[in-house]
Amino acid sequence: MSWILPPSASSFAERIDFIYYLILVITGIAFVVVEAGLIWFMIKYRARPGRKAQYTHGNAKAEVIWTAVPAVTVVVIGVLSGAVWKDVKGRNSVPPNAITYGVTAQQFEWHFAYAGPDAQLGTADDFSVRNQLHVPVNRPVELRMSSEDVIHSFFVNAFRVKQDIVPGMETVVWFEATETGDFQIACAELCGLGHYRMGATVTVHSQEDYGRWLDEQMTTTALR
Amino acid sequence: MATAAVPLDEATHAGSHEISFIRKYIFSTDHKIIGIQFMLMSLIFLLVGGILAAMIRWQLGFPNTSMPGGGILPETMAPGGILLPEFYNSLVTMHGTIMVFFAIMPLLVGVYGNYLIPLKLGAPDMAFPRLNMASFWVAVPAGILMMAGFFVEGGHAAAGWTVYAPLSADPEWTGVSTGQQLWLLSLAVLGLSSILGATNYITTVVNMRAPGMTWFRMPLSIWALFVTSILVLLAIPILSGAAIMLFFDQTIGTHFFDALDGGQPLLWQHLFWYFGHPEVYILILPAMGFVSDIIANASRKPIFGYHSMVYAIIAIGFLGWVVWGHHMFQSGMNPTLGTTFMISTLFIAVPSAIKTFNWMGTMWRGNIRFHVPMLHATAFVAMFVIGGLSGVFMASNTFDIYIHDTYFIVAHIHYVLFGGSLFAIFGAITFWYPKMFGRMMNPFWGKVHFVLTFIFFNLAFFPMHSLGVAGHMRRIYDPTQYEFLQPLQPVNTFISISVFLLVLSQLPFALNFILSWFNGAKAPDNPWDDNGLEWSVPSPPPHGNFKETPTVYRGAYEFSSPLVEEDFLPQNKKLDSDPEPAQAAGH
Amino acid sequence: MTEAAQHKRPNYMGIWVGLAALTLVELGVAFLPWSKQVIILLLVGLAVWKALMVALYFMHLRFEGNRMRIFAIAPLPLTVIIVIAVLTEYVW
Amino acid sequence: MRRLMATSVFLVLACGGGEGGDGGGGGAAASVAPLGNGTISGVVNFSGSVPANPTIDMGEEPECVEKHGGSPIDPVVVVNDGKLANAFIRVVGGLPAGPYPMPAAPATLNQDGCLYQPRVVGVMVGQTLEIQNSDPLLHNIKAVPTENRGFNISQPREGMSTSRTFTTPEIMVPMECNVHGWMNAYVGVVEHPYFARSGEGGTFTIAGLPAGTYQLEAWHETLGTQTGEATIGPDGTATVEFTFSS
Amino acid sequence: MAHAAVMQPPPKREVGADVYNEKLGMWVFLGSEVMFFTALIGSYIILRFGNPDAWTAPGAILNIPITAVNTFLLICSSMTMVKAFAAAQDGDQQRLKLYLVATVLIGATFVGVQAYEYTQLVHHGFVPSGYLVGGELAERAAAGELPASVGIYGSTFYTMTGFHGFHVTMGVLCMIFVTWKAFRGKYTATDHRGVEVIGLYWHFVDLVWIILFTIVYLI
Repeated sequence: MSWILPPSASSFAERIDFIYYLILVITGIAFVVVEAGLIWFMIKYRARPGRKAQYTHGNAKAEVIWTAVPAVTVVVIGVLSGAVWKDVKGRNSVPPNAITYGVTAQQFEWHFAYAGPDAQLGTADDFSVRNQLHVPVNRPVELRMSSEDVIHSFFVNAFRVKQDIVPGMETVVWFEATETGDFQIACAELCGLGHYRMGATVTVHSQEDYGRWLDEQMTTTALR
Repeated sequence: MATAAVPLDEATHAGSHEISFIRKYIFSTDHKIIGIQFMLMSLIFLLVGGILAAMIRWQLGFPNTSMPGGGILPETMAPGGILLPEFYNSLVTMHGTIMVFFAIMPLLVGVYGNYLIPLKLGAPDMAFPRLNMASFWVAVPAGILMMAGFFVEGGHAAAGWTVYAPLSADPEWTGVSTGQQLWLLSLAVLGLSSILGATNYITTVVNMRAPGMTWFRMPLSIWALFVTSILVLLAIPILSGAAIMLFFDQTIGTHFFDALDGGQPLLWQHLFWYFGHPEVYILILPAMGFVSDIIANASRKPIFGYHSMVYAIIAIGFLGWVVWGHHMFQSGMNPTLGTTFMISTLFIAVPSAIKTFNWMGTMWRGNIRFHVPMLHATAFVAMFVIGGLSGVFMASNTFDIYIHDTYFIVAHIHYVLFGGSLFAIFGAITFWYPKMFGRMMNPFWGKVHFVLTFIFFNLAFFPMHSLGVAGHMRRIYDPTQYEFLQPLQPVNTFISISVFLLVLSQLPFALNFILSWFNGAKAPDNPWDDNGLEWSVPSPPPHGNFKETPTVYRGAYEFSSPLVEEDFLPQNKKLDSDPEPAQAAGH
Repeated sequence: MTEAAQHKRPNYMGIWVGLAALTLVELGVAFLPWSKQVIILLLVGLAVWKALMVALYFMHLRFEGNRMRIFAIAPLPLTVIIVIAVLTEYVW
Repeated sequence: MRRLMATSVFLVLACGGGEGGDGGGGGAAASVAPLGNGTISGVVNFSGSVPANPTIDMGEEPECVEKHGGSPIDPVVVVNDGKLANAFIRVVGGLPAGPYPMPAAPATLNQDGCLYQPRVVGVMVGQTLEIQNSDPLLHNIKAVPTENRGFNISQPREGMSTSRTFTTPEIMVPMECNVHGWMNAYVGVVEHPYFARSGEGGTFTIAGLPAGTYQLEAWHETLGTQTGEATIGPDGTATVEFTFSS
Repeated sequence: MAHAAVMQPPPKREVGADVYNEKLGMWVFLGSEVMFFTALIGSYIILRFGNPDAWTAPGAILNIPITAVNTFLLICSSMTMVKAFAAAQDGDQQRLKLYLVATVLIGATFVGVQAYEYTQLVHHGFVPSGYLVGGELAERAAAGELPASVGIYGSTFYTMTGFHGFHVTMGVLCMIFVTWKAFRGKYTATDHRGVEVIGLYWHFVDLVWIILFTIVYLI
């Protein structure tokens, strides 16, 4: 029973988490106030012989207050998260210096396409690895995702990234990993009987490890 | 407009001559009988849906272990009592479908729309009694079609209750063809039933209110049912249309949602949620209405801010049409649209807050009688607050990136639909049971049922929030497949056990419901000292409801009025100070 | 019936001729060598015109009370909302 | 096509409830006596350079990797000293009219080490195909036929077994596992029991035939088809050879 | 409304929509019909925006002359319907029956013509899933005269026109019932609700066709 978000490992995760904790505090206060008030009323105004309820049809001032306060609050929440949304998911939000990978999702596998020696995706020398995404740390990463069959969803818990992949569309999502190591990719949209097992791994390398991994992949694929 | 006479003579000629058992209890045109028929049907489906839920929870709590009694299931569902992934997907799909379309919705709209609207408005029956009968007898085959899906080759629909295309559009992706087709047919048929019902409710509310029952004297339950009916009338056809298109994709090879041949998968989501979000309010508005009636009655106080309550209902009903995109923030939909939908969605918090605070305002300085309906009503407010507040998290498209399709959503929907709608339904059943069946329910067992349900409901669903916060995806057959979910398995097990106990806790209710029907204490006309017109007639009311059309002098919430000695003042009780209502109808 | 009875009955034949004529015009416009956009605008305009004639005179909306008219046109905004919203997927 | 078929099946099932599906089937044919005791034996040759089979990256399925010891390859074209395995041979002409005897034993398709064993299997119409899972992990079996009704079932645990039958002759019904995209198998559905698969040594035998002259066809998933003819004389045996080339 | 006053003492009621129940009910029901066709027509507009190349120039596949005639038929039936209503108001039983029968016949003809149109289209190789394999149109498409694939075109065309045809058929059936009642003299100058209510439905179906004819056949 924890309300704390799991550790994050991407550049915009803090901003997303901030929105969460902000809403958590606001709603937490509202929750306590309302439930406490409810219980208090239940005890204080319980029926007892000889009491009669106060005959009133309401109080305009009170109603204006509890209309205005939520209205203002939600506007604030909306503006704040709108700003983050614009930078994370908005159009043209992908940083210009991002490395591009191709992602092809299908029941129940991920195929990640890497640019070959020419550093250009979509050319003959591309190579693709099944269920393994390898990216450098502290470098924006752009995923151009498409689906072979049904709707899947690319979800990395630690990066706070989630994006559906719709057949017939190329959906783009980006992130910038800030810590090296292995993180789990999950499919977050019901995609059939193997959905629960449609996992993969994203390995975040230090810059030099990434270069090394890339070279060795290119040589092995060249051999094939 | 003297032709308003027509419905009356239609209804009365039905009551005038003696009618056979069949016409009286099976193919009845009496809105009260039809309401009870809907109640029995949807309570059975409620049970079915609960059993499906228990099976889902078994798999999640104890993955890959043989389910007790699972042995009776065929090889294609659970070989050796261990559920198969494809059957698990069917369970998830059907639990959602049955609970939403065949349990909660008919319980709220089918049962109480039918039973309360004419009684509370002082009408002899619905505007179109035969149409009313038809709407029930169309719903029955829909239910049969839906259940038939479990027994066909390939299993039942397994694409989730939102049946996202193309997973649902092509048997190749799920191995399910017949099941999915039956599912779609069933909903199209059920849609017809709902539309017939809604047409009837709207006409009745607009045209058949007793003299003096002005718009702003209508009980909030009727206001809620009225707005709900409008939502049903306009939202359901969208689903029917979409379902038919999907059915054609499945059967005659059209390409509406088939990306390979010019179709658009996202179109299904837009259509479905354009229906689906109004549907969400179809499932909560009537509950709010019932709770308003019950709280005012139990607090012995006029409802706090009646007018703003009405406007809040209307506002929610309208907002329901402009927020559907918040189900699709991560769907690849135009991100600019996402921001628009976030703003409109967040504003739903405002009318919801108004209602919540007004309920509290109603209890404030009241003289609260904690009869069983009131216990459920209070629980509704408490739980609806949680469901509403958790809604704010996913209304923010930014944080929704993280919790979309996680257990946070599951917790939210269950706090709204179970903690909200279902508690209100329990409240409504216990509140109007005396009127419907002429017997009182046993209050002791009612309280036992309430306490157990309340405890185990929260034990079951509150932990789901933390699962969601940890990133636990929904609709996952076996969470232990993911390392980052394995530490959460104890929570899953805990939830599952709570759910089993929650299901068991419904036993006292079921027994109380059935036994009281036969040997509960005889119910007086007005057991709760309420003001509504339905309490001014015998329990149960006779065919045709009112000997002569009652006249209404005031709103439904004149409790503890200084004008009278006792602490309630029925709507149709004439005081010397009351003027006769300006006679509008029949000029 | 009553509303229709209270007012002077419209010239149904006239409406009918009008509808037929507009249909012919539509058939003409559809094959004009103009730009697609213009033609579409014209055709939609004509269709709406015809639809209005049917609704106002054949269905007597013209002669109904305001309450009745509100009931009749209530759903129309909803039909626009969904189409516009989804079209934004392409527009920008 | 499949959709149209689904429709018709739907029409049947909507009023009938699920018939067909699992179960042995072919009850009627099972009682039929063998037509004869002649045997066609043969060998499938391969000429030319053997195309290299792709290696499979079974990275995240260690249980399967260890069954193979090292990196497994995808056995698309298996040639042992000039003999081609996994060709599917069946009689296409010269048979007397049916009914034909049903093979006693069910055909089996085993998922072992994240590969299908065997890769090519034949069943007679109505004969049971038993699909087994020898891996401690999820496999799903998706049949994508054009003539028969497709299915898509899962076997999440080791030792599971499911039976299916086919209603119409079809060469060949592709089988795939979507959890492991490299897994492919082919089921030949034939209206009679006179078919065989060439073994590791490229040899095969078709038994139970009366004397006569038969046209045969050999199929291979990548190398296409070859035809041949064999005549069973009074001695009750005949031989035939096929030669595929890349 | 003198007539209603003689029916029976009206029960006192709050003023509602100011029309009798059946009429209000039909209008409410038409509201849901509007939403149903919104689902179909809206999808059509959206799908066509998303994939304009799947549609041909007007007349390339669909038969416009015959559907134009059909459109005219439906307009005529609306006219006869409204004439029947007028006759009912005047209590002119003869013309009431005459116009109702005419409406039924014209409506039935419309359905018949549409059935003929469908068979012709299928014959040329245009089906809900697009081109019929090996059909005449498929060959012309292969020759490059027509779009390579019209799958979504066929889907939307048959679904929209089909469901409109279904509505017309339902209308005809109800109309037959009303006509039968008319022949039994059930509709008087004072009470002819059935005629007006079925009329509303009929005109609505006509109205939908006016829209469909334009956006499906002419655009």
